[in-house]
Amino acid sequence: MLSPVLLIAIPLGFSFLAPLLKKGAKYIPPIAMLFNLILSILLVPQVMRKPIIVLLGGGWPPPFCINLVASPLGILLALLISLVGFLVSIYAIAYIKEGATEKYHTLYLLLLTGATGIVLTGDIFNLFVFFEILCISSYALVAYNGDKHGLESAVKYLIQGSIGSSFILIGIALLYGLFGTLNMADIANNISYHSLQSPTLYVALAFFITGFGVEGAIFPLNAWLPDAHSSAPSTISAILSGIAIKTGVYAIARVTYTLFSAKGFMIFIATIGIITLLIGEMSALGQKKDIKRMLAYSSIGQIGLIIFAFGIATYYGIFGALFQLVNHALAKSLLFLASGYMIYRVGSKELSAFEGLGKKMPLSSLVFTIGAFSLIGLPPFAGFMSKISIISAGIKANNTALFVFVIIVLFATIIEGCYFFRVVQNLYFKKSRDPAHNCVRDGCPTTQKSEMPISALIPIIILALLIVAIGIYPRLVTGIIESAAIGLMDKVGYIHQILGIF
Amino acid sequence: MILITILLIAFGGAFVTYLAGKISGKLRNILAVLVSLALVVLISLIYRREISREYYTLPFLNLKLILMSNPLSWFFAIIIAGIGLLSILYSLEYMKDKERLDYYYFTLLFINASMLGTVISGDLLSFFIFWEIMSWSTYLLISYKGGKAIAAGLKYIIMSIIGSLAMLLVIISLYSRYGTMEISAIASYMQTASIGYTLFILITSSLSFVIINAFWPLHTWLPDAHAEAVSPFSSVLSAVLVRKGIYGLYLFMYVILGLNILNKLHVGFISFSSVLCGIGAVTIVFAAFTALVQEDSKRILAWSTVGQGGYMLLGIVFATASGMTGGMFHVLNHCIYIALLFFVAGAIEHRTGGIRNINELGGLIKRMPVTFIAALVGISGLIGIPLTNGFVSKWLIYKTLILGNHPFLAFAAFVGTWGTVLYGYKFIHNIFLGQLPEKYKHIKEAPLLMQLPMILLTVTVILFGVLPGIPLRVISAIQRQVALPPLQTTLFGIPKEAGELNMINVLFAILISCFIVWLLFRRAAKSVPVQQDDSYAAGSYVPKEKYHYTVNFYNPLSKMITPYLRDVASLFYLNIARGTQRVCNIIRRVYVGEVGYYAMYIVLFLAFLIFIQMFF
Amino acid sequence: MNFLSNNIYYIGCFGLIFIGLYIVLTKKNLIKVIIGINFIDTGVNLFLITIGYIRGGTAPIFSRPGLNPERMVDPIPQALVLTTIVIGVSVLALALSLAIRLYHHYGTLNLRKIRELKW
Amino acid sequence: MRKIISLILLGIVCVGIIFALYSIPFGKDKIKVGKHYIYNGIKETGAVNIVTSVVLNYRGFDTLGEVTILFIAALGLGVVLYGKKKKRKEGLEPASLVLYTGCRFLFPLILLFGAYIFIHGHLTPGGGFQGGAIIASGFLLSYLGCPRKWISKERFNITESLGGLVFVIMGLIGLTIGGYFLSNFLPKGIANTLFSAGIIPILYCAVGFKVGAELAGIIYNMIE
Repeated sequence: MLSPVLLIAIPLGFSFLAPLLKKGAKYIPPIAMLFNLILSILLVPQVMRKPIIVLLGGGWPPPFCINLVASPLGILLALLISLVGFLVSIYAIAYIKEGATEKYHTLYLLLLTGATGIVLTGDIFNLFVFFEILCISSYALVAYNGDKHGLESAVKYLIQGSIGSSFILIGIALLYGLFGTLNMADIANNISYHSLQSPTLYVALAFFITGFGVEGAIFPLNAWLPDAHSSAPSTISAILSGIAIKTGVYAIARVTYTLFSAKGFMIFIATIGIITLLIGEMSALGQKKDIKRMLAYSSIGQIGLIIFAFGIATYYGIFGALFQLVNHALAKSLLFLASGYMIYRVGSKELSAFEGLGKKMPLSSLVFTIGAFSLIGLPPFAGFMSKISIISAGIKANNTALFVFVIIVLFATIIEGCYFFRVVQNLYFKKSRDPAHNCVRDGCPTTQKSEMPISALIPIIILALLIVAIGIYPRLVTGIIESAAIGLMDKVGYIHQILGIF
Repeated sequence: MILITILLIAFGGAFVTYLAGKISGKLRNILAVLVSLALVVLISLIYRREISREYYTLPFLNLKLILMSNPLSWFFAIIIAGIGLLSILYSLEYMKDKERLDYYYFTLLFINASMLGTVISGDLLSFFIFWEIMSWSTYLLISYKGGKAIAAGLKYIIMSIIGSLAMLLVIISLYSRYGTMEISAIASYMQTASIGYTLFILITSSLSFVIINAFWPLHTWLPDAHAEAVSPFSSVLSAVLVRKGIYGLYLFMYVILGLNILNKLHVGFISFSSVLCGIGAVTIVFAAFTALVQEDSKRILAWSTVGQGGYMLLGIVFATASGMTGGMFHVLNHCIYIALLFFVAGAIEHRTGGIRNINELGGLIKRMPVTFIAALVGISGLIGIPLTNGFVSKWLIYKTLILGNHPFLAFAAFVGTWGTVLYGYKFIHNIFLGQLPEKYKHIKEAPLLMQLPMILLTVTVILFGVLPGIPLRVISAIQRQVALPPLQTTLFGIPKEAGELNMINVLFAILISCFIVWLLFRRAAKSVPVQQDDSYAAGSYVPKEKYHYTVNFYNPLSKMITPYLRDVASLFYLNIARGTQRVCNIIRRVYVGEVGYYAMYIVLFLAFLIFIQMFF
Repeated sequence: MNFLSNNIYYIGCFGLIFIGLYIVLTKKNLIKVIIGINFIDTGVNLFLITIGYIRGGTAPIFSRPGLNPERMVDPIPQALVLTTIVIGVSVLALALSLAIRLYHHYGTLNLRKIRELKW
Repeated sequence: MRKIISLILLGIVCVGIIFALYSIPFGKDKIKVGKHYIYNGIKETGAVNIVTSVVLNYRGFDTLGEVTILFIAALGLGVVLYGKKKKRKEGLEPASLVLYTGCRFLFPLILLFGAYIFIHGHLTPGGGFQGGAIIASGFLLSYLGCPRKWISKERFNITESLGGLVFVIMGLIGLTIGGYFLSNFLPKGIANTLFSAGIIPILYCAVGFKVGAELAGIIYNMIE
């Protein structure tokens, strides 16, 4: 009975239930996500042996109906989504106070459902539908605060996002026109028989990469990201940065590796990744005022790093990319969550307002520092392990261009260090300038500690502990990441597993 | 097992100390002392034991992490643990009324632990991991004081990240080439590597060590960081942390590559070691004269740390018995006396309420005699006066330079020593001699707990000066380990066949000359104390505030040399940083804010993809 | 002429898509941009249907016996279009509501003036 | 300038599209999976409208997603328009008597027509979405024609949620009975009759109610 379809169906059912519950709605996302978390943990050993193919709707064999593929990769990402989603939803119980709260919680749960659907589905159109679920709920959630900036960024995000999804749809239509099927394994099978030189395939690939790239935030397509991340509520920034853009990256990886297996194209992907990395990190260094915007730019940079690692196109590269993906999701959601309450307490997003917060909010500052160190890639935190695996993958590939890229990655790490240490020194070593300035809301006495409420503190501490645990004992996650990487490389196996069952 | 225990105690002790601090301050202090004492004891236990032990396997890179102990690592480990213990002892009193003490002790112990980790790690990855931990935890403590220390810390951490990333590149490249990171295995593989690759490894890795050791063009972080850190930590910084650079250089040059390869690394007449020599010489001269014009007691010491690094480098790049011994011995000596001097500066800072500008001080000899003696001995060691440890190591280095036919280098070393003499005297005079300012009339001697480490170190300086054989024996074990010719030693110095240095003879010579001088002074007329107004203002009254204490020491000389001492490197980096900021600000403008352009980007990207796919 | 009559549907739907894109790229009024997005949506839907079309085909409904299955058009694109239409409607509704609120805050719908978030 | 650049870019894309469409000739029979549905659809699902069988059976999961998207849009509208001042309600002029009566007369008829459309979704062209849209147009008419008789939003919300829940629960029942999520566990009946095609009519009813309520809710929100 432990069917992976429950990972999607149960949250969906809960989210339909949530509006009926009015006040109780805020407890719905944690419950649903906890269920997903437990279920995906239980599924892990099973999936590691053999991917589970779930048929939906009458149980006709693929390609005749939609199927879910619970491969190690899918379950890994589902696990990540439910973990981060669970922690963020606990945080949100205390954090989201104003506005249409029950709608917020429902939409939030739907967003996560969409993300889970994306990583599990084996059908390209179904992927598009879940993509839309994710995108549309995030458009609405970005505007949740109802202020000027939230609305503005939501509109911009919506315009760019809908252009992107139209492109995806054109790509799907082109593929459907060629092969008359929507099942990814079937398409992949057809493509490997088909001559790869067909311009239709190229154009479809271009449309796919552009479309998914908008959500996955690769360089010229990511203009929505800083706006949306900086003006959304912090919980949503955390989810957008930790989960939403990861699904875009997943989709790009899926399309390029499984669907098209475009080996020659990979160096181009790596180049895009490097450009994204550089632009993101440099913009983050330039952004000295708004902390959330800075974090958003840093997300762009990290996404670039992940895409670069995917573009290395070796097993080690994919491994590094997935590892980095997991670590970045943990660390960045930690950073956004920690900064969320800091911003709330200080009443400003200005970096300078954070001066001396280390004394007032010691635990939040500590976890913020841990997250930042992990992102820079300092041992013994999780980010170090993934960064080192990406770098070693880049050097192992024995390619001059990739070697140059690795040096650029190192350079970007220096920039990363600059801006994160800038925040850390603001937190700890600067004295707060103006006591009155630090205390806009809640009428807190300036000398006293004003730590977050306990329900918000627990999730971020768990995240920090996870980061340290993975950094010290990487075997916690590397097992499943390894089989996920093998699964993503193994296109033939994928096709065989899905189409071979009838 | 004992190595793992050491690491566990070191890291675990830091955490336990932090937690204990939440309960009571006293418990924390006791724990901190106990932990560092335990480390000293444990490390002394592994003297002369060669251990190598796997402790951890990284699953995804398929790497075994190894801890090891050999003479080289023992040498550095005991220095780290010893100075760590003393600085903790010193901190007990010095830091008494400061805030965030839990944090302070935690970070200090943590830094010590990570430094120990770097020297006892037997593979490059764990070396790197501990190295990085050391970098960021040091940052946390440099900036601890706030104010100016913030900028200093940022400078330090950025430079150190640059260095460690260079090292990372080297390590990963070695790993991807040979599939292992074990130092001994890599050493044997490297014997067959091509010259170009060897050079790449050597140059890139030494970037990081040159930065941490603050050699000339990359020294800019050090003066700020050392001056702005709290004094007990400054002594740790400049005594041991900085010298990790020497350890790293030694590791890569002699342990991994070995002499045979180093001797082959010639491009024309420029060899790798000659470049390092040049760097060392410039560092010595530049730092000595910059220290001369400083007015800040800790800054003088910081610059002297930079300068003394040059001597060590000059010693170890010449792989002769005496050079290597001199270099290594100088590491030990410098660590002892610079820690002592920073303790002195800290004691004065502590008693005067944070005064570091030496022009405001003077005459403290009467009020703080123990501190004065410590300072005197420390400065003598720094200069290299016979009967202090600095003399022996410097003597060995000079000898190497002269015997090896390097007149310019020797000259640079001598010039550096003249500078050292000048600023050493300035340090002593401006703080301890001369007129005692009115406001310091009632100052007290440093507290006993602060005196204790100072006295210990003072005694050690003299002890190693008179009996250099004790440390030299350890050092010759290091040389045997890397198959360099060891220097034969006796308890009092070096036997005749190896160049003859016998400190007992020197001791007697000095005692006799002292006796003669004393006799002469006995015979001469006694000095008559006069009122200062007599000589200054012809008997008329001058307000005490207007007294002219010892400011502008060496003013003519300073005026002469200051124009040549502009820190070009520092300015250069500042400009690079500013330029990067500007570029970043420009790049940020890509996100113009108008959604039409954003849509244009999307279509542009699509068109670009289609374009390249169609036509390539 | 033959080319035109053969591909008139393709030309139509991509015409819509490109007109929509052109609107989004160049117009500055938010409502116009939303209309442009709707154009793109419609074009894509039309394209999907066009792909499934068979010349002279009938709807895939066996409403009475004796219909020739060979001449039925592909049912899948029609099902997909049903989905995409709904998605289009949802996006449109959301976009319009955002536009309403945005107008309250900025007092304008000119996208060149709604650019407080940048850099 | 901007226009020229856009035209150039679109031109490049256009060239790409033209190349791409060479291998997808218009109007040719290139159906693969669809053929399977056409030939086996009635046997496998019991619905004579193959599109319906695709929408609710073969690709039922898409439809669930689609319903969810509409649900999201309704919620999102609620979020975005939350806290907006209700200003215009008082100033509305009552409609003329003809309009008022006409609206009241037509309203139940429209609802009935909508219900017909979605109940017969598996037999004739149409289905839950179409029926739902028709129902929503009935509400639109009533909002425009007789502004006083507004139906409270609460009921829309409840209908929405219940519709969605019915869909998910049917799917889960299918999972327990048939072994697959959304499997057709009810008897398929005789093709071309009202009570045929298993769960398809039930699902379409749920979808119809849900879509009607959601669209009406969206309209309500917008008008408000």
